[in-house]
Amino acid sequence: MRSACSFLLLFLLAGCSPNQDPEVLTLGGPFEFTSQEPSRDGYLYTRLQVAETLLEVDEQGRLQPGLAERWETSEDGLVWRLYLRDGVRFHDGTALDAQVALAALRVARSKPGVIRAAPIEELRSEDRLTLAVRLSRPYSPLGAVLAHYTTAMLAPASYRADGNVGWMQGTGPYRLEDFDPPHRLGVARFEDYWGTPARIPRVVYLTGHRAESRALQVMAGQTDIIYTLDPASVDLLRRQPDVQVHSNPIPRTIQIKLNASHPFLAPLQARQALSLVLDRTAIARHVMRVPGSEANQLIPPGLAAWRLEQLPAARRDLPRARALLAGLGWEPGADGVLQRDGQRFALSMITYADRPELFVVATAIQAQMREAGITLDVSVVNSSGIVSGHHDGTLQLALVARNYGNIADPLGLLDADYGDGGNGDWGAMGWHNEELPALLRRLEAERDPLRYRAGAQRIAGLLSEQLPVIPVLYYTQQTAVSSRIQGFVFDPYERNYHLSRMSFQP
Amino acid sequence: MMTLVAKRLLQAALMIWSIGTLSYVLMRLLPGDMAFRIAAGRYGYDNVNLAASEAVRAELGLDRPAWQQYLAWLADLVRFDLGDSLVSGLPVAHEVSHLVLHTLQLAVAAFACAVLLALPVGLFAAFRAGGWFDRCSLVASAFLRAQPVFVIGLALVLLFSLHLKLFPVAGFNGSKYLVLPAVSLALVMAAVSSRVIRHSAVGVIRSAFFDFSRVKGLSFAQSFWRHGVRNAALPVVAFLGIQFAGAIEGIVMIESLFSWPGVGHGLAHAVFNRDVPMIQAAAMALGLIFVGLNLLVDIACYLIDPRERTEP
Amino acid sequence: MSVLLQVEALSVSANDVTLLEPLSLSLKTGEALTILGETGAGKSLLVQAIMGLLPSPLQARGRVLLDGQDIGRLKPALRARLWGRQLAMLPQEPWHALDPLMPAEQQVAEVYRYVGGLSAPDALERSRQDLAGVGLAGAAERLPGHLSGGMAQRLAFCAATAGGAPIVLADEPTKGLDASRRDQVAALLRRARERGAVLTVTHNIEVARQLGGHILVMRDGRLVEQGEAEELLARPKDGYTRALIGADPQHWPDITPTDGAAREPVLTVRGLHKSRGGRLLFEGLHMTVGRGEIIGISGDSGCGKSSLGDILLGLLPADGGEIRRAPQIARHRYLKLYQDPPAAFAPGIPLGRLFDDLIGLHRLDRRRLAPLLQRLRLDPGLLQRTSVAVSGGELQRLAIARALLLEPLLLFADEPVSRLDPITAREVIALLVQSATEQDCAVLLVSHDLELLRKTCHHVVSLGGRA
Amino acid sequence: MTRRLLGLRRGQLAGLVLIAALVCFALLEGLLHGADPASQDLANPFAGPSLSEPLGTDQYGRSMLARLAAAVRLSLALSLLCVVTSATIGVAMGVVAGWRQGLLDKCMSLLLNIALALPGLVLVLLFASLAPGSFLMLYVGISAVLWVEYFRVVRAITRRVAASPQVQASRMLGFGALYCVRRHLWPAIVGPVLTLAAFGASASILALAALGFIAVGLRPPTAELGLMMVELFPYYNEAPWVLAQPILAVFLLVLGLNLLAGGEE
Repeated sequence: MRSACSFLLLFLLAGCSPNQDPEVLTLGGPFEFTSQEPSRDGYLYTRLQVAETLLEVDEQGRLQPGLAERWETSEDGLVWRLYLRDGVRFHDGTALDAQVALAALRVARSKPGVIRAAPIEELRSEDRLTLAVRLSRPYSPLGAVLAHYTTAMLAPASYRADGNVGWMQGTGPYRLEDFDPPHRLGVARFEDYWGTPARIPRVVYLTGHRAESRALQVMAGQTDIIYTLDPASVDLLRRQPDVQVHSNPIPRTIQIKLNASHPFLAPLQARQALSLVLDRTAIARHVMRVPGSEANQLIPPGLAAWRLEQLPAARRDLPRARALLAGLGWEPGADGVLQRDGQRFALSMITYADRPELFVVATAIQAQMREAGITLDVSVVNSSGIVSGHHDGTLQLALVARNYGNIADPLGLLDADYGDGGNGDWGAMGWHNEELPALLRRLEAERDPLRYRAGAQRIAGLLSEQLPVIPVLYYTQQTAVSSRIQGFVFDPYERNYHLSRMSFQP
Repeated sequence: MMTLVAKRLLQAALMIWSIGTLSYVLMRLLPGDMAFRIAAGRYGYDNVNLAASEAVRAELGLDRPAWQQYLAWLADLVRFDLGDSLVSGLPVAHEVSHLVLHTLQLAVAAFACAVLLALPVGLFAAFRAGGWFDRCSLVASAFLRAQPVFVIGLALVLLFSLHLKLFPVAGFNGSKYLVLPAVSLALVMAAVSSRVIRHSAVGVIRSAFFDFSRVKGLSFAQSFWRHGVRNAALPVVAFLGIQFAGAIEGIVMIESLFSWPGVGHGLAHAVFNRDVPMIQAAAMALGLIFVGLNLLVDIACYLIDPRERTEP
Repeated sequence: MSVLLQVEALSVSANDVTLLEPLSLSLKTGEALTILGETGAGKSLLVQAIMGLLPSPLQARGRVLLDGQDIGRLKPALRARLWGRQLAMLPQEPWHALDPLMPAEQQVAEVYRYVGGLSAPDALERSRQDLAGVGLAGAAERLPGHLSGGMAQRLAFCAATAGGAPIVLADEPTKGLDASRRDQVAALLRRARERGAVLTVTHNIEVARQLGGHILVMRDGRLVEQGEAEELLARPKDGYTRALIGADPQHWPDITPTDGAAREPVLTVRGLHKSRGGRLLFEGLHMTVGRGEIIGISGDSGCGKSSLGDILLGLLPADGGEIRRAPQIARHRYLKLYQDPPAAFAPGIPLGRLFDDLIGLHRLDRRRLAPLLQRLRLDPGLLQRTSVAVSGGELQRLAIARALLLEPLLLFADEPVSRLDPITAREVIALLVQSATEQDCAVLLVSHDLELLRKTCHHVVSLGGRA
Repeated sequence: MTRRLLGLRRGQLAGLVLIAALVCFALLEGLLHGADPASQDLANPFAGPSLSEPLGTDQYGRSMLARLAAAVRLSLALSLLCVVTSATIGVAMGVVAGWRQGLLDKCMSLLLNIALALPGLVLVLLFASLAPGSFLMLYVGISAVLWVEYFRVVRAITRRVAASPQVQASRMLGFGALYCVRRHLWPAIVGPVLTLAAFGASASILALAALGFIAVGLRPPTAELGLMMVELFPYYNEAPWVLAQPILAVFLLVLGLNLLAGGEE
C-alpha cells in the first residue's frame, strides 16, 4: 500500500508542470483532419494561418486584398486580373510569383472544390506578378472562390509528383511543424512573413471529439481557445472566472431539409404546419441557450442583400398548424398521432454527428412535433448519409446546418442547393421550381449591386413562401477563450482564426 | 511452445475472417448505394455525382454477384488491403497502424500502473487475510467494479483536471496527457486483479506445500519467495488473459472519453460515423492486440510452469 | 538415554469441545513412539499441537517441553525457528506438500541452503546424496507431479529431515501406499530413529509393528491403551485394540466362501492385452470367472487394475483379445464398486430417491430393499440423507446394496475399502463377500493388499508381473 | 457467513434486497407515477425536487423520476433478456458439446475460439453498427458475448461430470442420458450458471451504459442510463444531483447483481 501511495505521488509530481506553456497557444475544436490537402482539409490550414489565399473576405463579406494586393475585372466581366504582392515568401524560401500562383490554382482545379464550378476558360500569367483569369461567362462569385481555402497558395515544393500535398509550404505567419493526424497539429511562427509577424511562437491544435471534454479542457486551463462549444457547456463556462465565452453569429443556419415529393409533405400547407409547430423560441433559449437566434428565413443575418427585412418573426402557432393539417385530412387518432386514411403521420428525421448541437435540437423538435401529433423517428448518420438519402430518395426529413458563408457569396451555395430544378444535395428535395435556378444563373453574371439585390430578394422570397426547406435557428459560434489570451478576434466566415494577432497576457 | 503460437495464429485468422465477413455484411446492409458511399469518402460528399459513383462501381467491380464480391473482399483482407475510410477517404490500414501505437502506449502505461497498484495491495491483503486492510480493499474493489469505466474517468477528470488542475482533461500532446486515462484504466484493472492476487496468494499461503516449506525450516519470506510467488503467479497470469478483455473494453471507453487517438476511440468513432472499412480495421486491430496479449499470457504461463514443458 | 521431547497433559479443544483429552508422553533418544488409531482419534491433532500448527479455532493446553523448555509458550515466530532444526514433520499427503513447480532436488537443497547455511552448490550436492540414499537418484530433477506416491514420500522425508532435526514427527506417512512402498517408508523411519527419535501416527498395524518401540492406542481423542510394541500387539488388553489388530488382514480368519458345485462361467477372457501412454499394462491375460466365484486382482498402483475392470465391463476398449460374457444377460447385471464411495452417488440428492429411481427404472420389487439393507446392517433411516451426510463405510455398503438390488452376475470391486478405516474395511469386505455369494454373484476384488485377497478369494490374479 | 437465508450468504442477500428494491422502484413508478419520460417542458429545466417531481427534472424539463424508472426498467429488461437467451444457448451447447464431444464439440469450440478472440465490447460494437440504435442488435450483440462464458463453464463441468464415476455408475445401472443430465449434471451446473447469470446481467447493464456513453447505443430520447449520463454530464456543475441519479442507478444495479452473484471470483 505504501509503495502504491508513493507511486501515485510520484505520478502526481511528474504531472505538476504548469498546464499552460508561455510559448504555446493551444486550440481545441471538433474538426478531425487527415491530410494536408487544401481540397480536403484546407480550412484548417487557413484558420491556423499556414496557408493564405489570393483574396480575403472581411467581416461583412466584402472582398479584401490577400496575397493579391489588388484586382480588377474587365468591362464585360470575362477577365479578372490579380496583381500579386511583391516580396511574399513561402515557408521553404521560394518567392511567390505569378507562375507559382498559377501552378497552385491549376492543382486546385484538378481536384474537387468550389473552383470547379467557376466557368474558367484560361489561367495565365501576364508578367511576374500579374495573373489573369478568363471566364466563359461573367461569374461574380469568382472573387469569393479565390478567397476559398481550396484555392490557397502553396509553394511548388509542397506537391508530390502525383499532385497531392506532401508537406505544406504556405505563405502564412505560421508554418507547419507537427502533423499528427487526426488529432494534433503544431505550427510555429514563420519569421519571414510578409506582413506583421505573429506574436505567439507556437500554436497547437488538438481535436476533441466530445463536446463536454472540450469545455472541460478550457476550464482546466489545458487549452486556451475552444471553438464550437456545445450549448450545455456555455453557461458553465460563462461562470468561470478565467474564461470568456465569445458568442458570434455566423452565416450558418440550422434547417430542416425535407422531401417535398413525400405524400405527407407535398402540400405547402403541410410544410407550413410543420414550421408553425416548431417552438423556435424555446429551442433558442433553452436548448441552444442563445435567445434571439430563431430563424424566420433561410439566409442568416449578415448577408443583408439576401434578407427579407419585413418578414415577421417565426412563432409557434399550434392551433393554426392543427387547422392546416386538418384541412389536409389529418385527424388525431386514439394515441394522439394524426391519421389519414389509416396512415399515421410518422416520419423519420436524420441528422449527422459532426455537429453535436444538431442532435440536441432534433430531440427538442421530436418532442414538439409529438405535441402536434406527428411522430418523428430521429437517427444520427454519417454526414454523407444526408446526400445519399437525397439521391436514393429515402430521406424524409433531415436536420442540417448549412454554411451560407462558405465562400462569402451565398450564390454558389444556393446554386448547389437549389440549382438542379430547385433541388440540391443539401437543399430542397423533390421540389420543382424553375424560376429559382434561372434567377441564380442571372445573378452570377450580375454586376449591378441594386439589381443583384433585387434578384436576391426575389430568391429569398421564393424560399420563404414555398418552404422547400424549413429554417429553424441561426448559428451562433460559441468560443471559449482563456483570459490569458489578448486580442482574440473571431471571423464569422471561419476562414482565419487570426492567431497572429493574439498574444499572451503578460 | 510452437503449438501455443500456432493455436493463437489460427484463432487470429478465424477472428479476422469473422470480422471481415461481418463487415462485408455490414457494408451491404448500410442504407444507400455502396458505390456512392465509397465515392463520397474519396471525393468528399460535396463532389459526388452519378458519374463518380459509376466510376467507383466499375473500378471496384461492385456490379458483380455478391459471392464474387465477398471472395474479392476476403482476398483483399488476406493482402491486408482493408480499403479506404468512408470518412477521410484514406487507406484505413495506414490510419489504424497509427492508432495502434497510441493504444499500445496507453495499454502499457495502464498495465504498469495496475501492476504497481494491484500487486502491493493484493499481497498485503493476502498476508493479513481477513484483516482491516483486506476488508477495505475488498470494499474498494467492489465499489470500483460497480462503476462503468467512464464514470471513474470522469471522476478523475473532475478531481485532477478541474479542481487540482494537475493534468489535462483530454487530448494527446505529451506524456502528461497519458496520466489520467492510464490511471482510470489501471484502477479498474487493479480493482479486479488485486483480489485475484490476494486469493491466489492466500491459496498458496494456506497450501500444504507452503506449510511444509515452513516446517522444513524456511522462514515465511523464504517460503513465499521460493514457493509462493511462482505458484501464486500462475493463476494470476492466467487471469490476465481474461483481464485483457476487460482492459480492451475499458480502452474503448477511456480513449473515447479522453479523446485519446487510439484504436478504441477510432472504432467507436467509426461506428458512430458508419465508416465500415474503419470499423473492420479497428476491430481487427483490437482483436489482434487481444490475441497477441493472450499469446504473451500463454508464453508466460509456459515459462512459469515447468510442468507444461516436460509433459509430452 | 536423554528425554528429547516431553508432553505433559496436552489437550486440544475447539470452542470448549474437547477433541483431544489430556495426554502425556515422552520421547527419548533412539526411541520410536507410535500412535495407533482410526480416523477421528485425534492423532493428527497431537502432532499439530506439538509442532504449533493447529488451525485457528483449535487451542492446545498443557505443556510441550523440548530440552526442558516449554515451547507451547513461545511466540509463533520463535516456535517456527524450531521447525526443521529441532522438530521435523513428515506430511500426510506428500504430493500436496511438495511444491508442484520445483524439481525434487531443489526442494531438499533449499533446506541445506537456508536452514543449514550451505552454499548453493554444496546444498545441491548434499541434496543429491540424500536422494541417492533413498533410491531417488534418477528422479532428482523430476517435478513432484512425475513421482509416484512412494517416491514423493521419500522425497518429502529427505526434505523434512535435511534441516537436521533430531525429532521426526510422521503423520500417517503410509497413507495410500501399497505394501512394498509402505515398508520402504517404515524403513526410513527406523533410520531416523537411529539419529534421534521418531513419533509416528498411523492406523496401520503393520507399520507399528515394523517401527517397534512404544505404542499408544487412541480412540475418539482418548488414550485407550499403551505399551511396548511386541507386548501390546501380541496381547492387547483393550477390546478396541483387539478389534484394531484383528482388522489387519493378516489376522483375519479365512472368509472365502466354500466351494460349491461346478460353476457356469459368467465371463471368459482370452489373450487380453492393453497398453496406455506407450506402456504395456498387461498382455496374454486369460481368466474365467464362474458364477459366485470370488477372484482377487492384485498389483501395485498404476499396474492397470482399474483399466482391466473398465475393459471387462465394456467401458474401455481393449487393444486385443477376447471377452465373452454369459449369453443373453442384460448389460446392467455386470456392475462395479468404486474406490471412493461418495464419487459413485449423485451428490445433494437423498439416497432414498436414488434407490427409488433405480427400482422404478427396472420395475424391481420394492420389498427386496429392506431385507437387503438389513443384511448389510444398514439403518433404513440413512436413505433420508444425502451421500455426503453418510459415512464412508455406510456409503460403500449402500453401494453394495444398490448393486445387489439388480441381482448382478459380476461385481467388479475396485479397491472398495482402501479409503476406509481398518475395522470398517474388514466389516465391509466380509459383508460384500457374504452377500454376493448368497446371490450367486461373482466378485472381482481388486486390492493392493495381497493378504486381504488371500483371506477372501478363491484365487488371485496378479498384474504387473509380481505375485 | 454461517447464517443463511434461502441458501444465500449475507452479501448475496444484500444484493437480492438491492435488486428487489430497484425492481420495485422501476415497476411502481410505472404504475403510480407514469409520466412520459420523453415529454419535455423546456421552460422548466433542472427543477428541484418537488411533490410532483420527487427527483426533479433534466435539461429539457423532463421528469427525472419517469426517466430514471424507465431507464432502470430498460436496463433490467435488457439484462434479463440477454441473460436468459445467452444462458439457454450457452448451457444447451455446453451440455451437448461436453457430453457428446467428438466433431460437434470441435465445431462448437471453433465458434468459441472466434468469440474469444474478440473482447466482448468490440463484438457488441460490431453488432451495434449493423443497425445503430436498435434494441434488437444490442440484445443480439450482448447475448453473443455472454453465451461464451456459459458454454465454457458448462462444457467443462459436463466433461468432468460425464467422465465421473457417479455417471458411469448410473449408466451401468441402466439409466439413460436424460436421467444423468437431470440427476448428475443439472445439480452440478445450476449453481455456477446462476452465478454467471448475475454477473452476466451486471455485464450487460454496464455494456448498455457504455454504448450509450460512446453514443452508439440506443438513441435519445430513450431514457437509458449511459445516455442520460452523457447528456447530463455537461451540467455537472449546474445540476450535480441530476447527473448523480443515473450514475447511482447503474452503481446500485451492478453492485446488487455482483453481490447477488456472491463471492469474488
